Amino acid sequence: MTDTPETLTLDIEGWEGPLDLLLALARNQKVDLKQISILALVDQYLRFVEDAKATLELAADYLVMAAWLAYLKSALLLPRDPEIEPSPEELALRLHLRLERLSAMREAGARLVSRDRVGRDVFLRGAPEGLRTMRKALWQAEIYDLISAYGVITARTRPVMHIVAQRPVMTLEAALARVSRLVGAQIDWSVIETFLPDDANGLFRKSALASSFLAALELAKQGKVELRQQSPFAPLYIRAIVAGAA
Amino acid sequence: MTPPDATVRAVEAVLFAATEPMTADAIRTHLGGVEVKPALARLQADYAGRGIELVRRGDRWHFQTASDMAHLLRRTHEEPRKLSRAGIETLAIIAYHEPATRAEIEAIRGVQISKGTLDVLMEAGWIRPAGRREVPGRPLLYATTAEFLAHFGLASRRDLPGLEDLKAAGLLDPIDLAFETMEVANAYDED
Amino acid sequence: MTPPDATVRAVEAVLFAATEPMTADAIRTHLGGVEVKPALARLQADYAGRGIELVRRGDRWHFQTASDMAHLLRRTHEEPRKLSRAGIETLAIIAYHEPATRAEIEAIRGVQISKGTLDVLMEAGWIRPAGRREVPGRPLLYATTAEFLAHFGLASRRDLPGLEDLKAAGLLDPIDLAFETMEVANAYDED
Repeated sequence: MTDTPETLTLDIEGWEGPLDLLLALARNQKVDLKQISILALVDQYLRFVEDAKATLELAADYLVMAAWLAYLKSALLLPRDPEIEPSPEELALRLHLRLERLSAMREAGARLVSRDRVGRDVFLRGAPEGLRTMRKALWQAEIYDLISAYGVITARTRPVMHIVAQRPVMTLEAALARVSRLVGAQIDWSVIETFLPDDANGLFRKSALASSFLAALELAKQGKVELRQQSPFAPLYIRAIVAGAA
Repeated sequence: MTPPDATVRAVEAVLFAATEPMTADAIRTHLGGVEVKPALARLQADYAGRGIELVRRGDRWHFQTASDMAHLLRRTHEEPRKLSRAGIETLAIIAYHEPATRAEIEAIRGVQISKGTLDVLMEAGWIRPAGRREVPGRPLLYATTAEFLAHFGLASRRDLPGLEDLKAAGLLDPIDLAFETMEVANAYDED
Repeated sequence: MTPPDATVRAVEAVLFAATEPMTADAIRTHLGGVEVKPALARLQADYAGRGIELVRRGDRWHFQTASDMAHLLRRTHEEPRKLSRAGIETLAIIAYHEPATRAEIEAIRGVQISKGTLDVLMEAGWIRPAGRREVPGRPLLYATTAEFLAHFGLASRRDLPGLEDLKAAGLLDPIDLAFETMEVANAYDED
C-alpha cells in the first residue's frame, strides 16, 4: 500500500470501514470516549478523506460517511431549526453511542483472546486413552415365540390334503328332469313346493327349491309350463300347458 | 498431602500434556535443567491409589488410568432387541431338530436363511457349532446351548412341546396359514 | 490426603481418559448411574494447587494443566488458530449479545462481515446457529458453544470479562433502546 510515490500517512486499507476509522480518530483525542468532541471528530475524518482521496480510490462507504458527517457538522454549527427531525444533537449522540459500543466490543474481544486458552496457555491431556462405549444387543425372545414359530413352520411345510365334503345340492339338470316329469302328471295349478322331494330338508331343500325355480323358468321359456304369482313373495303356481288347450 | 513444589507441579503438567512417554532426561531438558528424579518419585507416591497413576516403562514415564480402572474405558452398553421372525424360526428348527445343518434348516423352513441370522443366534449365545455332518461337503452342524435352555426356562430339550401338544394348542391350525405366510415373506425380506 | 473412594477414583479415571470435556450426566451414565457430583467436588479440591487441575466449563468438566505452567508448555505446542481482528470482534459481539443475528453484528461493527468470518468461528467450534429471530426475513441467530467456554476457560457466560460492567453501562443494549433511555432521563432532569 505504501509503495505509491506520493506522501501517504494514512492507509485506508488498514481500517475496517468508516466507523473503525472514526473510533481510532476519537481515541486520538486522548480523552474519555464520553467526552470526545464530535465536531473535532468530524473535522479529523474529513481531513483524512481529503488526504486519502488524492492517492486512493476511496471506498463508497467512506464517502457516504464523509457526506453525512459534513451535513452533521453544518447542522451542529448553524442555528437550530426545530422543524428538522432528528435533531443534529440526536444524530451526534447516536454516532457517539455507536462508537462506544464498537469500542466496548473491541476491548471485550481483546480481553477474551488474552485469557488462558486451551492449547496455548493450558493444555488438555496429550494422549488420552479415550472412552469407548460398545453397544451390545441383548437379544430377546420368549418361549411362546419359539414354539409358535415352530408351529407355523410345521403348518406351513407339512403336506396338506384337501378333501371337499359332499354337499347337499340338487343340480339344475336333476330339477329340470323332476319338474318336467311331475308337472305332466298335474292337471291344475300347483305351488312350486309340491315338486320338491318329500325328504328334502335344510340346505338340500333350499338347493332343491332354487334349482326347481330355475327349472320352472326354463320350462316356461320353452312354452311347456305357465307360471302364476299374485304378488311379490306370494306362492308361485305352476301348470303344464296342454297342447291345443290354449 | 503436602502441597507439591514448583518442580513437582511442572513435571506433573509436562507429563500430563505430553503426547508420548518421556524420559527423565527429556523432562529435565524441557524444564531447563532442573533435577526431576525426586519430583517423579514424589508424584508416583502422590498418585498411588488414585484413579490415575504415574508409571515407568523402561526409562520413560507417563500417566495412565489406574490398571484396575481399565474396564471403565471400554464399556459395553446392552440394548434389548427383539429377535426377528427369521431368527426365531431358525432357532426353533435347531431346537427341535438338533444338530442340524444350514441346508436342513432351510429345507424345513422352506426359505433360505441369511448368514446374519445364524450370527445373531450365536451372538445371543443360544446356538453353537456342533461338529460337522460326515457327508460330502462336511457341512457345519448347529445345536442349542445351555444358555438357550436357561433363557427359555427349559430343564432340557425334551421339555419343548411335541407336535401333538402344538396341535392341541391350536398352533398348527392352517387357518392362519395365509396370514403367517405373508409375515414370513416379509421377515425373509428383512434378512 | 485421605485415600479417594471407588467413585472418586472412577470419575478421576474417566475424566482423565476422556478425549473431550464431559457433563456430570455423561460421567454418571458411563459409570452405570452412580452420583458423581460429590466426587467431582472432591477431585476439584484434591487437585487444587497441583500442576493439573479439574475445571468446569459450562456444564462440562475436564482436566487441564494449571495456567501458571503456560510458560513451560507453550513452546512445545503450536499456537491455536490466530484469529483476525474481524473474527475476534465478531466472536465478542456474539458472546456478549447472544443470540445475535448477522445484521446485529454488522450494526455494531459498522461494516459487513465477510462470509469467511462466521465460517472460521463455526469451524473452530466456538459458535453455532441457534434458531431464527421471529421478525420479517427470519434471520439466523448465532450463539456460542460449550467448546467456546472450554477454550477460553470460562465457567459460564457470566464469566465473560467485564460482562456485568458492560450490562450496567447499557453498552449491550441496542442503540435505539439506549437512546430512548437517555431521552427519558433527560426529560426527567428537565422537570
